[in-house]
Amino acid sequence: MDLLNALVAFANFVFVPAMSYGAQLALGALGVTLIYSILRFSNFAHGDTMAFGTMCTILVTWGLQHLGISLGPLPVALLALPAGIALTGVFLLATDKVVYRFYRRTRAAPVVLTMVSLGVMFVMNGLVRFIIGTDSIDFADGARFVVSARDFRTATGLDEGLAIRTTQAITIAVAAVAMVLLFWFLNRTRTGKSMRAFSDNEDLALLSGINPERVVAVTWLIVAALATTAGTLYGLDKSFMPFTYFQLLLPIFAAAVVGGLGSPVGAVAGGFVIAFSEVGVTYAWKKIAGYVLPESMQFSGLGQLLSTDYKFAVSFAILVLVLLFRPTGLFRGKSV
Amino acid sequence: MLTVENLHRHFGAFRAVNGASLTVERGSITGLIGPNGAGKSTLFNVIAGRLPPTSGRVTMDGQDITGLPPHALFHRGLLRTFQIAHEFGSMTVRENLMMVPAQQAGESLLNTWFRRGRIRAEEKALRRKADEVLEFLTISHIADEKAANISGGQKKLVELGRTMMVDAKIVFLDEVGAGVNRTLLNTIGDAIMRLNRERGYTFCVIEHDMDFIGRLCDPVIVMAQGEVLAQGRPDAIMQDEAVIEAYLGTGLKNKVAHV
Amino acid sequence: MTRSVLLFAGMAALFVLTGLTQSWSLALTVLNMGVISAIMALGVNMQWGYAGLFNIGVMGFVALGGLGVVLTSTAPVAGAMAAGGWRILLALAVGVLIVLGAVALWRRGGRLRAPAVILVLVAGFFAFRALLDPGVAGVEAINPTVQGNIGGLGLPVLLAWPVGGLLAALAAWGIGKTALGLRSDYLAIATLGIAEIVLAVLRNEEWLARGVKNVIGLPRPVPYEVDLQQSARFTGWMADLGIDPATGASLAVKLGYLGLCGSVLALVMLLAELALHSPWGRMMRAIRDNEIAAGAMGKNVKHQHLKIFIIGSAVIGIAGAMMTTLDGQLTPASYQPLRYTFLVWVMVIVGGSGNNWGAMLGGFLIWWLWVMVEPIGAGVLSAITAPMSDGWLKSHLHDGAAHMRLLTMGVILLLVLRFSPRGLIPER
Amino acid sequence: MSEPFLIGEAMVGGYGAANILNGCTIAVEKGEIAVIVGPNGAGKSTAMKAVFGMLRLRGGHVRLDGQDISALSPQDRVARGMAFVPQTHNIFASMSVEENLEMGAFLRRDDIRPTLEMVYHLFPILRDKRHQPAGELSGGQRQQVAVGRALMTQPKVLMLDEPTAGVSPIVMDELFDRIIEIARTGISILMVEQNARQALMIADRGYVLVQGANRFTGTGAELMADPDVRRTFLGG
Amino acid sequence: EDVKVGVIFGFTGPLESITPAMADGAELAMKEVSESGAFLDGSTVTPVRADSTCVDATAATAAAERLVTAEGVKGIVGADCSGVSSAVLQNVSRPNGIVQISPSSTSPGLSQVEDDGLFFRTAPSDARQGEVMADIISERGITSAAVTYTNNDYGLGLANSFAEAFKAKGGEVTIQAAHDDGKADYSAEIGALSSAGGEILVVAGYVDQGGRGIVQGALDSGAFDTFYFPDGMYGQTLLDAFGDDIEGSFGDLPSADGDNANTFQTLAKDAGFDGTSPYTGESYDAAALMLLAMQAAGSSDPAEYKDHLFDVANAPGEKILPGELAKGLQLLSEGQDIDYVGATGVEFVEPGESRGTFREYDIKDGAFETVGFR
Ligand SMILES: Nc1ncnc2c1ncn2[C@@H]1O[C@H](COP(=O)(O)OP(=O)(O)OP(=O)(O)O)[C@@H](O)[C@H]1O
Ligand SMILES: Nc1ncnc2c1ncn2[C@@H]1O[C@H](COP(=O)(O)OP(=O)(O)OP(=O)(O)O)[C@@H](O)[C@H]1O
Ligand SMILES: [Mg+2]
Ligand SMILES: [Mg+2]
Repeated sequence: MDLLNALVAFANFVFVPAMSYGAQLALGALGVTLIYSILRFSNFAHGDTMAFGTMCTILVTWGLQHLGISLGPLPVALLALPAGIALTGVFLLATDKVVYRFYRRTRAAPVVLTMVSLGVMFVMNGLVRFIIGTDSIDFADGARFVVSARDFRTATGLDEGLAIRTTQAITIAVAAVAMVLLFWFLNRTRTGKSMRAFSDNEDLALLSGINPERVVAVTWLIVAALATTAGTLYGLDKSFMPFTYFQLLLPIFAAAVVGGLGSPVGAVAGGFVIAFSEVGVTYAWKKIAGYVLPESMQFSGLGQLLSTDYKFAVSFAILVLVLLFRPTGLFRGKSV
Repeated sequence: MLTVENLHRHFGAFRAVNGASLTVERGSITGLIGPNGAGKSTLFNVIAGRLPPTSGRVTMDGQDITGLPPHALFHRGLLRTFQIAHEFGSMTVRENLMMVPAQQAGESLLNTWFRRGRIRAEEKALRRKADEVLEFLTISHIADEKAANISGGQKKLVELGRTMMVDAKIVFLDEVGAGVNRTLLNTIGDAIMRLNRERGYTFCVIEHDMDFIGRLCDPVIVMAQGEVLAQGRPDAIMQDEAVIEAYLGTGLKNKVAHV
Repeated sequence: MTRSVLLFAGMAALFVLTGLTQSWSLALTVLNMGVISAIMALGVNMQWGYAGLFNIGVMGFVALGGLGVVLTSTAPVAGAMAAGGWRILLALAVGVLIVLGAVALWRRGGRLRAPAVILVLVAGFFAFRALLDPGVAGVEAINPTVQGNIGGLGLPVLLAWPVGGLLAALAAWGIGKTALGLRSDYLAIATLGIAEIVLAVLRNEEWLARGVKNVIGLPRPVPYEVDLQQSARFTGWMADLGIDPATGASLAVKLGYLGLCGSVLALVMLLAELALHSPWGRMMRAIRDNEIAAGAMGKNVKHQHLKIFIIGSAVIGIAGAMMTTLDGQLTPASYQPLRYTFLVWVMVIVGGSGNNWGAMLGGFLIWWLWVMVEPIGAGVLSAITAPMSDGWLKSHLHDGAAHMRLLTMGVILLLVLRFSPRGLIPER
Repeated sequence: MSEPFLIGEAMVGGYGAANILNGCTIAVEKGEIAVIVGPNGAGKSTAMKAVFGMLRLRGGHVRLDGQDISALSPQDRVARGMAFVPQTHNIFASMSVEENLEMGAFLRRDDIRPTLEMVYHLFPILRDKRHQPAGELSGGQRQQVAVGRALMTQPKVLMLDEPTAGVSPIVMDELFDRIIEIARTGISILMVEQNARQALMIADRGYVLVQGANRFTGTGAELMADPDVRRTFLGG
Repeated sequence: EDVKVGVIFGFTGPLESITPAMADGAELAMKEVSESGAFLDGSTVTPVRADSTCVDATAATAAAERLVTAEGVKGIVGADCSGVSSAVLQNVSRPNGIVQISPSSTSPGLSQVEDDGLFFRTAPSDARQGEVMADIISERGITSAAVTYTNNDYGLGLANSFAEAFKAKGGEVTIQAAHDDGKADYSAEIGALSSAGGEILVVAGYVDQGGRGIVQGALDSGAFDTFYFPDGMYGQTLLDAFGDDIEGSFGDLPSADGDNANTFQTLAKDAGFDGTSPYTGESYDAAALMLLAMQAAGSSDPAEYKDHLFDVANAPGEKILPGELAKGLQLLSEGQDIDYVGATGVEFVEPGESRGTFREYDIKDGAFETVGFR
């Protein structure tokens, strides 16, 4: 019984949260990694792209909610998602036309593109706040939990509860599907291969008859889909606040990099590495020790390796360690 | 002068160099030939410290140099060129050459601040030397061109020119000839012989141009599938059945005659 | 050449314009920080522009510079060493020994090295904490509202600038030794991570520099305005010049800072230019262009990378110390990657990486923009909304006025990069 | 005389302000092999790029099958049946050998397997390495991938910039053999070669380019026979 | 005359979601004063906003410098975060002799800073609130509490002073875990907090920031269901976000006796912003006090009115409630004394900060219910 309690406590406070946070990061990292591998730059505007996409979805969601539409246990935002993706896609394509294309044509160095993306980030940053404001917005409806802690306790009779939120479940599923799809798309389909070819050697891609504008457009559309989905799922799970989305950028990049830039599998693995190290290393083991250790071996402290103040630092330290042993990430990413 | 003993270099399960043993005699111009993918460049890379060997030993003048970093080997007088040109793209062709010599006073930060005079003198000498080399390679006119913007063959020449900037003991040339005009290649061949005779450079040359190999090299080592297949005087090697089958083929001339 | 002169003249004109239309005090405030930004940009330029090292941990070095100021120039905290300071120092020394021991063990190899190293590290960690924690508790208990840290050495604050550089250099040495083998974006994220770790320590270790409680009222290398205003001699001068004493004092102090910071900038610039235009600069460019070939040509790439990484970081650290001195306080919360890493990068890229003059110009220009986009943005917005009829949209836009700041920044940045994608003063 | 199938006529152009091409003309007939030789930096690669539309011409025209294609983008020229192997950066280094070849056939909608088989037959080593990233291949193997990629296009005109650089003699023979065969099926071949003597031997037409202008033009045999040409350009 | 007053808050940056309401609060007071017509012989007040960014001391300094030297403001309401407040004070306000009143910098360290009598704050120092919290909690018979605080000087100061006071009363603080605002995920903090346990969770954070994430996580995972909310967490958003789930939780905030807070909230609502958002009342009070002091001094010169702030804020005199600024101005111009109470019951203690009256509240039936004042 105690062992079960310990397991449930661990699942509830470490495993499930880390899984879903990891999946959230992974979805974001997939977008970053895709841009890096096809368009060859680190896109600092990605966090704000997610915010933009979520904003579009929220606006549509409000419209739908206004009409009284509901999806039962699922959030209505899922219904609004395609519209959000479309709007974001249009916006990204426009950005590409107005901004990025010029640098592609002039063969600017990746770091210049990165700085340009910083400029785009500032602009999107302002736009989103202009349109929807800075407040935190809750747009989730439907059932919040698949299993709630209380129900779990009554059902199992354990002391510990286990909560799984609907959004957590959706996020994990979507991240897995997105990873597989993206991997399949890039490695198996003609368009996907042409995109890789383009990223590898633009001139030669041209010589093979690949249309660069099409490749770029497809990339941005996929990025729009990934970013909007990631942003919306994150917003459903936590809440939507533009500033937080900007702050998401760092862990997302970290995830994409530890996984290996350019690798969809790496992005997902990286997301989990970051999430588990953030949640796991600073976990206070006291409660679990209370269940599994005999009375005499109980410790007086919290059983915490480091205080949570250091969770960000710890996850970065782990990241650096991983890189020392695997210099291009877990799944051998590329470097431009 | 340089010996390679039972050298292995594997990429995963693939054995690019598979127990090669060979010797480069002091003062020789040793040719290294073999089919594409035989492991010649890999062997060079291991010797020159670019790749760590899986196993085996490389010695130079009796000293073990296995796995020394490239810059350390450079200081011992071992120079190499790259099959796929490695130019310094944002620098001019002249600068590409001038950066080569070691122990330049101007490469120490303190000197750049406090000993400008000495640097200036040194630079002048270096510049003269670089211009001589460029002259020799017939590319003086592109001395001030950015190295990224020169033709494929010219890059190869710059690659070769760099080895001429210092007094080397042993020089590894990886297909300097590919993409170089044949008339010029002959001149380069002459230069190699002159450096060899007059300055005592030892050369080890990978090349697919048999005329060049035949004219220049003795002995010739043939590699195939990561191992040494044959070794000997060039004319003997070119008659060797195994070598013909693996590498030389029966020759274009016969076939064209039938057309 | 004429282009750069024109650009610098334009930059100067911007500052003069600020002085004329806004106020000279403001122009000087912005200029002083512009000078410091230029030094930071030079530091980054050394790493990226010369050597191609993608360091986005700039923020960490800036913060270390700031820490240098606190540790050097604040007054010693009475009794702090006795209450636990020595113990903390001992713990730190032990910590270093443990890490060194683990590294040595790892180097020795053997099949059991991984578990052995982990064992040493875990056991060492607990020993370290056992030593450290009581010391920390002791120090933090001393008058926590204003002290609670080990205090500084009470030395003149100008001395803190090189010390800040030194701290940054030390950190850079450690980072360089471990992480410089990484390539491009992987190095970037590693340096970013390390900067976050530095910041985490600075924010959470109150015994060191009070953590998020901030250290305020740091000593200054120039007199206080209030003191000047009270000095009869000074007010006399101002009266002669016909300047209001309050304004005069504020200008005088700022000019004092300008003199100090300007000299540092000039010195760094001189040394950087001498180095860049010499065989050393050529070697660095060769390494940046092609590490493999540079290695084969006898250049010790690793060593040179480490060296330039340390030098660049030290320059950033000095700038960080200067900035903390200028602010008069150390507030760890203010170290945000956007402001202290990415903005500095923008300076370098917009100015022209690989070119010292470019980086310097970028430092001035981007900082000026960063401060001035707020009024510019607000102005643009009111120009846009002026012809609009009152209504929902207008009021909505007005509420968002604050966000014009970043929006304008973005638009200007994009425009500048559009018209000079290789930077305003590109590498030749 | 009717106009050649592909002709770059009186081409003038360059990268910066200075011209690299100074009015050179290059042409190839249907089913013929034309070879360009010349010293390093003469502008041979530049001429090829100009014909393929990767360089803006300041003067002159490129015509394919009687149509002026000077204004077309490289992509459109691919669609018109031209294929090109550049001298450098001619493979997709991060993609597998097979993917490289597939990319060559990007515009094709028919079954590419027979062509793939043909390429593997021509360069057997590539079959062994087909799942390996092309960037990990040896210099000569990369060259084979590059030529293979162009062959996959099933072009009407095949342009090769030093296809045999770094290729071992046996493979070079095979390659030239195959080029002759390809030409016999009616495809025009335009190539730059430094292995000039072998190349001219199979060439219907040869150009010697010096400083961006035609110095000598003739059949392969004529050029081979010219002692001046032999000495200064073909290495004796 | 048109008197300009600077309003410097972090309109961009970590606090960007609460600063607009704060600025609206300050500007509401200015509008009220302007419209009264009784201010300094019919003078008007114009607010000038500037962005402190909350975190970037250098940018805040430059922004403040612009307000003072270019715009010519006579006083500054702000800044918000303690770090930028002290930078503005040292680098701009003191050198130029400008009065600065911060509505939200609660760091105890600021009490000791040299200010030439120019710096005031309408928010009480954390030290006092910590004691009040300990009182409230232990009086309810609770003996163990977990504490999480936003990792800045406000949060840390509050957490420390609470922990100290609570221990002195025999309570146990099971853990003190910091959280950073604006971060993506708080699972780690929640894991640690839940493991440490405790009867309640004290959340010394901001309702629109990390504090909200923590409460959300704690509720979802079932780690805690009773919370204590100090001032930064108070606000309508809290109820909107969690509704029934936080039934039975309680907290405190600086506030005046009686219905002043409610009055202020009605005023705010009419003006179109949320008066329950953190520090809006304090901002209103800061601006009001500054203007009343000018009126008392009969001049908008900081050197003159800085000495009148204590007079108008403290007894004796007629009590001035929110919305009664016109009355206050009138009285002052008649030479009478006033005692400004305002939205938060300001009473200045040396060296120029609010002593702090705190309202204790329960959350009952989805609404805040006042229990009493301390
Ligand atoms: N990084 C690598 N990973 C995997 N295989 C490799 C790698 N580098 C080389 N190889 C393989 O090793 C073999 C030997 O390559 P190497 O470059 O040494 O050949 P080479 O003899 O120089 O040929 P060439 O004459 O074509 O230059 C080749 O089959 C190549 O595919
Ligand atoms: N990208 C470029 N930018 C500027 N100049 C260039 C560029 N590429 C080539 N050049 C110049 O154009 C001239 C001709 O180059 P090209 O590559 O056409 O020569 P090539 O005849 O193909 O020589 P090789 O036999 O060495 O390949 C050279 O002098 C070279 O310096
Ligand atoms: Mg090779
Ligand atoms: Mg060429």
